[in-house]
Parts: sequence; structure tokens; C-alpha cells
Amino acid sequence: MDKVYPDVDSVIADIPDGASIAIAGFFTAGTPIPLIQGLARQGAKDLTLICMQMGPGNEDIAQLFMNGQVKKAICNYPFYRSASRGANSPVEKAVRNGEVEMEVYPMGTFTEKLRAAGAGIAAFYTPTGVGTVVEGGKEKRKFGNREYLLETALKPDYSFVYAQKGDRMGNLTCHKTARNYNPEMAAAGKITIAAVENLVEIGEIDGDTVHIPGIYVQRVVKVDRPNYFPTID
Amino acid sequence: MDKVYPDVDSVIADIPDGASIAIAGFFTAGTPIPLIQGLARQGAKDLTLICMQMGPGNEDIAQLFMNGQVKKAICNYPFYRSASRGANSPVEKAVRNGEVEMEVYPMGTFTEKLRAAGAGIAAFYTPTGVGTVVEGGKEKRKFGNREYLLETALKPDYSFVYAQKGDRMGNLTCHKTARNYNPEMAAAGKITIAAVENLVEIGEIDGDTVHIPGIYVQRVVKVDRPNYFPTID
Amino acid sequence: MVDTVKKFKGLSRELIALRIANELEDGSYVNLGIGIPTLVSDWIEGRDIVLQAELGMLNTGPLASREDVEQDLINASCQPVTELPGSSYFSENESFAMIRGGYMDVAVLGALQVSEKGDLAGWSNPERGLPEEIGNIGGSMDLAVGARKVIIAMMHTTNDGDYKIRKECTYPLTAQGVVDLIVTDLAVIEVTKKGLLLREVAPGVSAEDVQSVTEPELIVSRDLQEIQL
Amino acid sequence: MVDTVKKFKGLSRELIALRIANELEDGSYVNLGIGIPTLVSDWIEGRDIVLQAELGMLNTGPLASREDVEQDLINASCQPVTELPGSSYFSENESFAMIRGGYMDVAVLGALQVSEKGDLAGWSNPERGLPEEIGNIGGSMDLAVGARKVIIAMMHTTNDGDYKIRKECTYPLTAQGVVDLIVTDLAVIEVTKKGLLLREVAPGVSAEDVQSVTEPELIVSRDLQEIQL
Repeated sequence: MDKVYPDVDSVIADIPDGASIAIAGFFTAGTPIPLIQGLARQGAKDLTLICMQMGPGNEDIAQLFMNGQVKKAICNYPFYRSASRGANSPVEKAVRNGEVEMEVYPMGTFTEKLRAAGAGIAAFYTPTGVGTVVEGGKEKRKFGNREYLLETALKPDYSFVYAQKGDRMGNLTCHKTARNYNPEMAAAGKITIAAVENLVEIGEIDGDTVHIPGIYVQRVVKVDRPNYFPTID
Repeated sequence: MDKVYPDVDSVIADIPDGASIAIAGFFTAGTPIPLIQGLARQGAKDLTLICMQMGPGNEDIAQLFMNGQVKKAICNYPFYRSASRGANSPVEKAVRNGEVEMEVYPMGTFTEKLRAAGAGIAAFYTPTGVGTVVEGGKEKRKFGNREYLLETALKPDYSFVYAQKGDRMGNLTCHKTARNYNPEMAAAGKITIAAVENLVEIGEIDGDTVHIPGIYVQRVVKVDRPNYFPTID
Repeated sequence: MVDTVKKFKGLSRELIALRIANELEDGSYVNLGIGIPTLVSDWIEGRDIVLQAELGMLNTGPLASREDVEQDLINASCQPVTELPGSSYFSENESFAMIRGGYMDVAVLGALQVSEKGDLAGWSNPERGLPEEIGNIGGSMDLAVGARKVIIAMMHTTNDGDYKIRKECTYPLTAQGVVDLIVTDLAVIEVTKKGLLLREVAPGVSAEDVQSVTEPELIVSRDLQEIQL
Repeated sequence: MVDTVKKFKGLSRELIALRIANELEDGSYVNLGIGIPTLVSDWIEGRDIVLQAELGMLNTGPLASREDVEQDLINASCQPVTELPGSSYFSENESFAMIRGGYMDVAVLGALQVSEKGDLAGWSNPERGLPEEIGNIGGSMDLAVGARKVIIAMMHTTNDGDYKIRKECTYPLTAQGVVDLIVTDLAVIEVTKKGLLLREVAPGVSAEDVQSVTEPELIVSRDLQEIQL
């Protein structure tokens, strides 16, 4: 099996308008920035982005909003911490103006919805969000003495993930806190595209250290490590 | 943090009658045999064992039945494949005679119930078992066009796990297919006891290769690697 | 009920496995169950097919020779196996997430009975006399509902000559309506919405012969062929 | 409503963090939220306390100096950190499994408001003018319901002198009835079934002073002490 594509443009070429795309990364760490930049060049519209952040620490995501490519955002921490900085952000403006639909989930629920999709679980009961606006119209149910909310699986058409090392079969290893959303998003995506910093031959990765088995990864592309410095204020 | 106990007998000394105990391992691989043998010496009774297998490939589990220590078994593949061999097994006899209560789950449901307990998820909907005796009295519900069963979390009082390597804080690494149930059972147990083949100092395990973070492990004991050869027929 | 035992001489277990190996596409991820399915691995060495061992391994290699046995490297049948370049390990839970999540292109499973609607009964033989909800379920129920394609590998009838391909399964079900293809010593039969489509027959065996040991009525393919090995 | 801004001079943010550090037991696993809680890490270096970074790390070390910055090693506030012997990494999903599963002994969180029943409002300030269900939830809701003990670190009133400790929260809730202890610049207050128990006051501040900037009625502990640092 050789899942390697020659470059970023070819690996994302077929993404159609209206696709849902999960993008891994915690603010900056482990974010497949070259794929996001490619998506801006590629130009697909009416996208649903599924990503923890929507701008802070990630100007490339914000660019997709500025390009008018985003219809809906499913996220956890979309805005800058600072209200004044947020007021000038294209993402927050687009949400205020009603140009973009947005759903926000607690961090654990957000990642568990993706995990459920990859794991063939239709829905699950979590204690998080009970008694808050997160309840929305969701089913609330008691197990033992405690109340839980029913949350359903979230399956993206595509997942963009990032790995420090990957082989041609798509086996991936992540580095330190850059692992974050990558494993569960890789499993959730109908088509998962991995941007890897170091492309190695099959057999070079010790099977006990694989963080993302290749079965979850349909396409692999070698990228240069993007240089970034974190800020979320 | 130093979670190391001097020996098997001291690490399991407090397990009371009536405790539920999850025991990791796929037949032979990754099974904490010295802890099971210790439990036979320790003598706690009316136990609920939560373990994939109940005898095949694991004579030490069968010994707990012969000792009369087991009240209930929650499992997946309890018996020998061969009906004639099974007819002579103490486990199958105890079940036939109604001396032991037994619940059997599909393998994915069995491990997911434990995973849910460790992950604070009260219950989940799985497609496995729909239209079979596994349905029992469980809630059946449609999501999309497909039916799913509601299965609830299963939280053991104790979990026995096995690791090739462990440090004094309880960070563990497993070896090849001996990983199997160990990570999720470690997370599920109220008190998790790890039998480790190689006890190392804190800092000797690369953080990116840890399979079971120490937070899940309350006690560690060094054991000699048991020598076994698999058979499940 | 079929009144004669082993009416017809068909393929060996090894050749059933070979026929199934030919059905597998390059680039696919495959799980092989216990029994005849395990033999499929002998026919795909060197092919671009990744086998999963349900206890938590991808790219499982051939059975280990005695001197290569590693206690920590076994397959779901508890047999010592070997690793290949690109093998990876993960937890049992992850393995079944993968299976339920739809990542296995093909599961090859044994069966006690298969119905014309594709129902599968494979985990429990009531003749063993255990309570009906108790037995060795193993990974079969998850594989049956999770795999994109389910291929059954079995002898066409029981050792006593009883129907295994039936209008309705009389044994406890593994899953409903999941079987896509049945490969036996006598025939290759596809489960379609219209019924069971007989596509191939073993050398020296006719469509009528196959029908005589099959309870539901078979649709005989216009392109009926001898099993190609 | 409190009519004067910053009536009393209390502890600095750093000393609030120190008081909380003294509350943490050796051998515990602790998650520190954004803001004052992050400062707690400065007071526990060398102690037998394991910090979790919610993006997927245990045993997080001190902030990295400029030359030690690694892009792949940050905390939940997106600050470059360092590792310690025994650090481990895992996925975000595993991290929240841990949090919801009850493995964090203590979560130290900031707050916009806390009610006398222990309700916490910390993720959304309606004055920002966003739709009510939209904002930076982050990991706060999971930590609030998952941690065995929730300690709030905050200034006693808003910058405008408004009550932050209230009969009912008026801001969107993070979770209901989860707060165990409130540590502010003026006081240490325990949330009990009977109400808010004032246990400690800042130097030069009386129980009456604290009550004057706290909406619900405080129960004054018989052992009321000056905050021990």
C-alpha cells in the first residue's frame, strides 16, 4: 500500500463544495497548517469546519472565513480571549453578522463526538453540560443518581491531521502535545489526509509506538514543518 | 509518587469478599497471571470476575472457580471451543450447575463498557447484538436508518493489568498483542494494580511511548514473567 | 432435512480458503475468523492485503515457526504469529472501534447456519446445552455488523448432512442480514435482495446438486461457472 | 450591588495562587485553568503533585524559557512548557476521558460568578454580546463536572466592584453545584450544604468586610483565621 500523494494541492484537489472537514490541532500544536493553506488556494465553498479553534493561534483558519469559504463551524474555543481583540476578528464578525452558523461544544464532548463516529458508536451519555445552555433540546437522562446528556456521533467527510512521522501505509506517530485531536479525528474522517513532517519507509516505525494505525489514513503527503508561535490572547 | 508494593501478596491483601475485579489479557497474552495466583492464595470470596476468558488458555482463572471464590463472571469467551473438553471444565460445570452467574457480551461491547466507565460515559449506543439474544431487555433505538442497543458502563472495584515495563509512578508500556484489554481496564478500575515485568525509575520511559498513563494506576508490583503457552481448544 | 451424509465431493477446506483469497482485493483490510477463515492467510502471502488480529494488531504475518514463537505476539485464535514491516499494535478497544467503525473492508467468518436473507448464526450451537444467552461470542457479532463485506467460509452441510444454508436460522443469531457471500465446498453463493444467487459450483457438481443440499430456493446465475481457483 | 470599587486591599493574584498551592495534597493529580490558576504552578515546583495539561499531557513542568521553547510542547493556555521525569503524552480524547472519569483530584478554575449552591459561571460574559450558546467553552465544563474537588481562584468582586459570589449566577453556567472551595483576594470560603462557610480572611480584612462584598449570607466559621500563606 502506498498512500502518498505528490503534494498538498493534489491531496486535497477533490474536496467538493459543501464538504465537512475536521481539522486537528490544539490552537497551534499539531495543526496541519499546510493543508489549511491548500484549502484556501483550492477554493471549496460552503464548508463545515470541525475544529477546536477558529482563529486564535491559527490565522490560516481565519483566512478561510475571510475567503467566504465557510458555511458552518463546529468548535470548542472559537474566539480570542480578549473581547476587544475578538471584536476585530473576521471569525467573530462573521458569527455576529449571522454569515456563519456556529455550534460550540465542551472540549470533552467535542472530541468524544468524533471518537464515537470513528468507533461506530451512534451516541453516548455524558455528564458534561447538564444544567447549562449546552443542554439545548438534548435528551437528559438519569443513570444512578446523576444526570447525563445524550450526544451523537459527528462524522466528517474529510479529516486533516498532522504527524511528526508517517510511513507510506499511513501509520503515524505524533510528538508530545501535538498529538491532541489527531488520533480521534483520523479515525472519524471518511477520508483522512495526513500531513507528515517526516515520510519514512514501511517498517521504519516500531509497531508499539504507532499512535494512528494506517487503516484510518487514506492519503499521506509530506510537508515542511510550519513555523509558528502560539498566542491565543 | 512511589506506587510500588513489595510483593504480590501485599498488593492484593485488602481485596474484600464481594469485590468486582477486572482481569486483563487475551487468553494468555498480557494476562497478570501472578496476581490471579495471588488472589487464589488470598482467598477472597463471592467475587465478580470481569475478564474476557474464564478458563481456556488460563488455568489460573479456572482455579478461582474450583476454589469456590467466584460468584459471578462477566465475560466474552468463557469456554473451551471443544464441547467435549468444555464438559469437563470446572467453569462450564459451575455455570451448568447454576453455581455461578454469568453474563456474556460481544467483545467490542465488553471492552467498550469498561472504556465508558473509565471515561465518565454512563452509557452508549452500539449496533452490535441487534437482533440477537444480546438484546435481552435492553433499549433499542434508531439513529439514522440503523438500530442500536443501549449498553451501560461497567466499573470494577479493582483492575489487574500486566505491562512489560512500568515506572514507580505507574506509567506503563505494553508489548505487542499483550496490550489488548490492559489500557481500558486500567482506566476503568477504582483501584488498578499493575504487575510489571520490568520496574524502571521515573523518567526512563519516553512520554510519547506510554500506553497507560500513571494516573490510572494506583499500585505497582514487580513480577517475574510467567511462562505459558497458548491453547484455547 | 438432507437424508444422506456428504452427498457430493467438493473442495477441501484449503481450497475454500483459496477461493476466498481470490475474492479479496488488493489494498484491502481484512479480518479472518477462527476455522477455515484462518486458512485464507496461507494464500495471500506477498499480496497487498493487510490482516487484522482483533486483539489489537494490523498487518499480521504468517504463523510463527516453533523457534520464532513470542508469547506476546498471537492472533485471535491464540496462535503465535509473526510481524511484517508496517505492523502496528493497539488496544482491544481500539481494535473494535475500528471494526464497528466500518474500517474492515472484509470479514471472513465461519458459520453454523446462514439464512437466505443473510442472517448469520455462528457463535452458539444449542446442542451444547448451555443457557441460550451464554457461550463464546468472541468478536463475531462486532465483525458481522461492522465489516463492509462479510464472506462466510464453511462446509455446505453439517457433518450429519443437515442444511446449513436455510430459509431461517434455527440457531442463535450472530447478526441479521449481514452476509454478502457464502463460499462452501460445493458452491459460491451471493446473498442478494432477491434471494440467494448461485454463481459458481465445484468441479463435478451441478446446480441441481447444490440445490438438493440447500433449503431455500437458489437463483441460478446466467453466468454460472465452475469455481475458479 | 456593591457601590464602591475595590473597597478592601487583599491578596495579590500570586498570593491567591500560593494559598491554593497550600491546599493541594501531596500525591495528587491537578488541572490548572487559565488565569490565576496557572500561577499555582509557580508554587508547587519540587512538590509531589502531578499537573495535567488538558490537551494531553501529565506531569507538565514549568514554563519554558525562550531558548527551551518547543512548538510541540505547550499547555492548555498555549504557553510553551517543559517536561519532567515521568511526563506522559496522550490524545485530547484520552485527556477528557481522564477528566470526566474522575481522575483529577483537583481542578483549579477561574470564575466570573459563583453561587452559594456552588454553581459556577466562568465561560461566557454576556457583555461580549454574542449569542448565548456561543463562546469559548474550552475544557471548563468537563473539568467542573469531572474533578473530585473544584477550587475557584478569583478576585472577590469584578473590576467594577460587582458581586461575583452571588445568591444565583446571572451569567451562563459552566456547571451546577460543583464548587467546593473559593479562594479570593479577601477570603477562603467553603461551599457547604448549609451555605457558604467563611474560613479565612485576608490580613486586615474582617468577616463583616467580606460579607459586605458578598451577596449571599456567609456562615462565619468558629475557627475563623487569617489566611495562612
